[in-house]
Amino acid sequence: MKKIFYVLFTLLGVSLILAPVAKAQDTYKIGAAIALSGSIAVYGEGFKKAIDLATEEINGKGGAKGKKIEILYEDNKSTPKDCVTAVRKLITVDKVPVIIGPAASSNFMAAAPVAQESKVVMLSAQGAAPALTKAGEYIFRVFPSDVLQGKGISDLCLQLKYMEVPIMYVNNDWGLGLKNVFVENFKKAGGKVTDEIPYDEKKTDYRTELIRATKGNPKAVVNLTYIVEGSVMFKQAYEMGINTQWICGSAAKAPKLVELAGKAVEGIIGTYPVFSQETKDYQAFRSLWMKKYGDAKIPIFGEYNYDMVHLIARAIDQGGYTSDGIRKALFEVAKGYRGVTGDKTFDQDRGVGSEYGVWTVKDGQIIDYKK
Amino acid sequence: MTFLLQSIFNGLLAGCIYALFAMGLTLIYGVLNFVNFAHGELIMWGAYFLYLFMESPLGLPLPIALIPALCLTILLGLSMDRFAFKPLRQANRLTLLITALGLSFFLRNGAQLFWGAELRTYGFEIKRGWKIFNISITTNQIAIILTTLVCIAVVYLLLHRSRIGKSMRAVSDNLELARVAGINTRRTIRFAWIMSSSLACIGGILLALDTNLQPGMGMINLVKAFAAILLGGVGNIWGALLGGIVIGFAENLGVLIISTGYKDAIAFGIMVLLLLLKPPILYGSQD
Amino acid sequence: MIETRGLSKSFGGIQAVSNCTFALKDHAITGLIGPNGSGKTTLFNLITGFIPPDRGEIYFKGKRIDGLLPHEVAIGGIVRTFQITRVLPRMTVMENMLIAPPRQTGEKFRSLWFNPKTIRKEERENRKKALELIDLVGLSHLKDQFAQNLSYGQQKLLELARGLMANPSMILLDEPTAGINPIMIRTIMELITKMKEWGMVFFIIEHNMDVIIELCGWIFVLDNGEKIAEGRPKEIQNNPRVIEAYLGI
Amino acid sequence: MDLFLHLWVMIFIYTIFAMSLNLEMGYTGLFNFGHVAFFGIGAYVSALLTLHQVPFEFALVAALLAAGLLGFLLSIPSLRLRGDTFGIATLGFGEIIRMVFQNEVWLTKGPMGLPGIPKPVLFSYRFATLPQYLLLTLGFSVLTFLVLRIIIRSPLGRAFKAVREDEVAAVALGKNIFHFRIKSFVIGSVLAGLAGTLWGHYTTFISPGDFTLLETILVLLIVVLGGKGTELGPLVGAVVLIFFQESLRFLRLPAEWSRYLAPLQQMIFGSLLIFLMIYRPEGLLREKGAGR
Repeated sequence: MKKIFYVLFTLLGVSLILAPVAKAQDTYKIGAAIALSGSIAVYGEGFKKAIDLATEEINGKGGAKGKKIEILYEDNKSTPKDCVTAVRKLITVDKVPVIIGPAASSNFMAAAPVAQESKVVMLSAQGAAPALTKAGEYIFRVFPSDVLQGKGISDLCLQLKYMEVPIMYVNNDWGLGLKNVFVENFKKAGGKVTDEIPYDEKKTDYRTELIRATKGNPKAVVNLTYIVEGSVMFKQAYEMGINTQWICGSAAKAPKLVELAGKAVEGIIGTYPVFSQETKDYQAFRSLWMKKYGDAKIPIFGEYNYDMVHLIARAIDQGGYTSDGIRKALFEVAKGYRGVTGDKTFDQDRGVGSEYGVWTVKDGQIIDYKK
Repeated sequence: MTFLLQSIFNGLLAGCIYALFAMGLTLIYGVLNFVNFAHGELIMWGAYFLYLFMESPLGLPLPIALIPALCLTILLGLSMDRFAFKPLRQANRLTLLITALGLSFFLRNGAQLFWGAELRTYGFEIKRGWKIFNISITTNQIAIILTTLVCIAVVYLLLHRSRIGKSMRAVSDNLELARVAGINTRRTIRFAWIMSSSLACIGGILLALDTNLQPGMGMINLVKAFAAILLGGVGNIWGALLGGIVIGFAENLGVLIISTGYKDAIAFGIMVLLLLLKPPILYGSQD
Repeated sequence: MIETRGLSKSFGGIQAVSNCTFALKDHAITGLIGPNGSGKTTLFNLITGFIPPDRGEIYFKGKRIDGLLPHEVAIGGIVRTFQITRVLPRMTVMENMLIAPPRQTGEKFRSLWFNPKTIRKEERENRKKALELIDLVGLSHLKDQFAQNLSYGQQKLLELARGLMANPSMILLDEPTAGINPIMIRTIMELITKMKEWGMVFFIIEHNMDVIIELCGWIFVLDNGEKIAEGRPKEIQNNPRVIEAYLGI
Repeated sequence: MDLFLHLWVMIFIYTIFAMSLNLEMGYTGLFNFGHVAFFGIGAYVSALLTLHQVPFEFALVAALLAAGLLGFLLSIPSLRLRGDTFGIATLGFGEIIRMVFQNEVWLTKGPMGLPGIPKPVLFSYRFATLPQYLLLTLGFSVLTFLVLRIIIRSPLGRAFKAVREDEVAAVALGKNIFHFRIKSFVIGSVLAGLAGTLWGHYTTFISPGDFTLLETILVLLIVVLGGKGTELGPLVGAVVLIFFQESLRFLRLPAEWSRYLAPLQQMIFGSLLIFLMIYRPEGLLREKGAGR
């Protein structure tokens, strides 16, 4: 009994010692509580690449306010619980004034109150839930909210004259939120949603859901899916000989989807927040990417993460390395800032707007959809 | 109508896979009298082993890659027994169950360490299914049904015609008695693991052929297999088969009525309902 | 005290007990003998409610007890031991004893908070009684040991003492001397005799004829689930049907 | 320092959670693999009520009642099930409850989760800051510990242990084992509900993803590691496990390793369970009376 408590205290001591010894501040540290493991680690890896690229570029040009910036990654394990721990650690142990927040909206929203409470700026480059920044004035997003995209999908359906569609969506915060916006807009515009089919993430078999969705042979089916789920589903739909027009959201627009599902995704269309890939900035970004990683497979939302790091660096440059400085400067540096993803001016809810485009898969390539 | 037929066919298909898993699980349950939670991971590793041999640098064709994959899965099954369960032969059920749970957790994350959490495929060209009576059937699906039938036949012959099968059934009935009667229980247990692992490997590969590979693929389907076993009667091979098919049907037909969000609840619902209707097992906990 | 009428039970076609009618008279110790598989333990299980009978009735002190759940039978005053001892292995000897008294106030969740005084008093009394009994069976030096650390014979003693602790009207002993050494058999026999003097009533299944003859005032003989004889030990010893059943002629 | 306070809050919440499972598993021998469901019910009921302006005191009581009621309902089929079968049934039950959280969007907002759960106010004292919350969780841990201690050392606790050890013997001594099983299960569920409530109000955000099998495994490991059937085991297990889990964060390993670290850590958890079962099934602390 005694021995065990002895061991416990030693353990406690060790963990205390392991706590970082305060080093001289030779860099500006930025926290990043992103998913490096767990269910959405597939996305997290891509984000990290984009963030690293931006950091390297900024430091190559002398960093921010005379010092280099450094990203402290903290794994959020894709669960809300660990997001809270990760953010808390970044705030209290590493004492960062600004944090790149978790990706999935639910994870982000779990961690946001912690940042707000501690008055630390937290940004999201991919959370799409409308209520994302509600936690307070320290919470920002550089990604357009679902309100816009949901309307975009609804408009697309109307434009293509699909007045009666069933909707399938991945049963998580993103899918449900987008579905709600879509249904609301679609109904308002006179469309009819024939069936709503939520499905679980990470399944290997979606035939049952597909059968139910295609009951009555609808001309088009709206499917708000992720990469992995989408690839399984479209493959199975192809095998089952389902002939319908698939309409997706932005989360499925990824080279990985085509890689996984091959010709089964040929002809699917979807909306995505659009930004011109013809601008000089974008070309520069792409060539930087190719130089660093050797391919042009820019991961989904990679551009947003890239822009976000640039915004943070600029904010530090202008407002200084304090959370309030960064918070105030963010509005100013973002005003009229055109990164690779277009205008990043923050609105009063600390979010950004965007235009929506339509993508499609043709001959194994993701291209802009033209009627 | 097509729609109903397709559901029934899909139910049959899912049932076949569940049945393969359930049979493997029930074999171990019969001989060692505990639920091997880690069976799902045998399934998953079986599928990944095939992937290992089919991908570069080896790039073997499927029929050849099947052989080392099967061997490795059996080896994994045997080492599971050797290192985790054998030291606990005399332990109580709770201990065994927790061990199996830990093992399952260990192996699942092991696969993730090796191959990552992302989805993988064997990389076959996808094909449109054939239309028979307006329901679509793919080559893989025919293979699943045929393989299941072959597996059932082999299991049946092994259990009822071979000597080792007979001793297995004897051990199933009563381990102590079998030992007294001069049956080599060690060999029998080893054989049970070999059979169980082979079934897991084959089932896993079929599942992955039909769908994809993912570290969590075993666990999800194993839970259904549990339900199938309970449905068909614990330790009963044929019950497992029947239970698997019933669960497959119920899931596929059930979601036509209720929300698909509850698809996985159907198997459990059936299970709980059945347990409530069954006569209470009052004092059987000590057998 | 115990009376059965036309008691029958079969397991998958095998008639374990068939049409058994008997009445335990006022003897302090009654024996139940019979060859292996003659249905003795089944009869015990039927009386104590562990197995429901197919047909027939069981009475205890004039009240019908078949159909009661086993714990109800036990609370009613019939406590049993088992052929293979069933002590509670990972509980101490003392705890094994203290578990026995029926209807303890402290077993009710509510009284834990509203009636702690009564509980403390009960505990004190039970503990005192348990100590006496443990002492009687000679296990006092082991009272804080887990029961699993006891030898088989000691476990038998503990089970016996625990049965007494339950304060029953009657104890059913299923082969109290099986599997233990002759010295321990002696100890147990002496204990049973002593308890008999205190007024405890026993019903014993036993294979060891010496034990049965010495202890019992009345003996029933079972063969193939049927009662084939009953009487005083001397009569049973000379009964031709009993000899036949035992020798298997 | 805040991080340490945070860790201790987590430790105390998990200690309560583990103590509740310990009562069921360690003392009564019930295989409950769906324990996280009760944790979740506690969190959801209390969160929903307080979000609708119900005072925390009432919300807490309602949450505990809801968890207890659910435990009671689930324990009824347990009358018909043998140990491991019951374990699987509870596993399934846990999943079904999670699916309800996920799919009953009108009530639980489904996968969107419930943000902005207010900090608890007990008798007009608001537990808002970390030290205050630590005090709250510490208080409830001590309370839980004391309640369980009284139960365990009472004849009731003894009867639970008898049910765990040998149901047949317990029955033969006139114990209504179903009665005791139900009692243990209901008490355990209520306490798990308490842990869940504290957790929900601490993070201020809950979603169905918080209540998966992983949590059950973690709490199971805490109980087994600390020593099932011991009074202090859950605390010891929680301290060791949570510090171990979080100390990895301080090693400052390259971010690229995370991909491997998380599965590796869970592999360690898994193998720890196996090793404990084989070499030290009694855990760090032993039950009294073990002798050898």
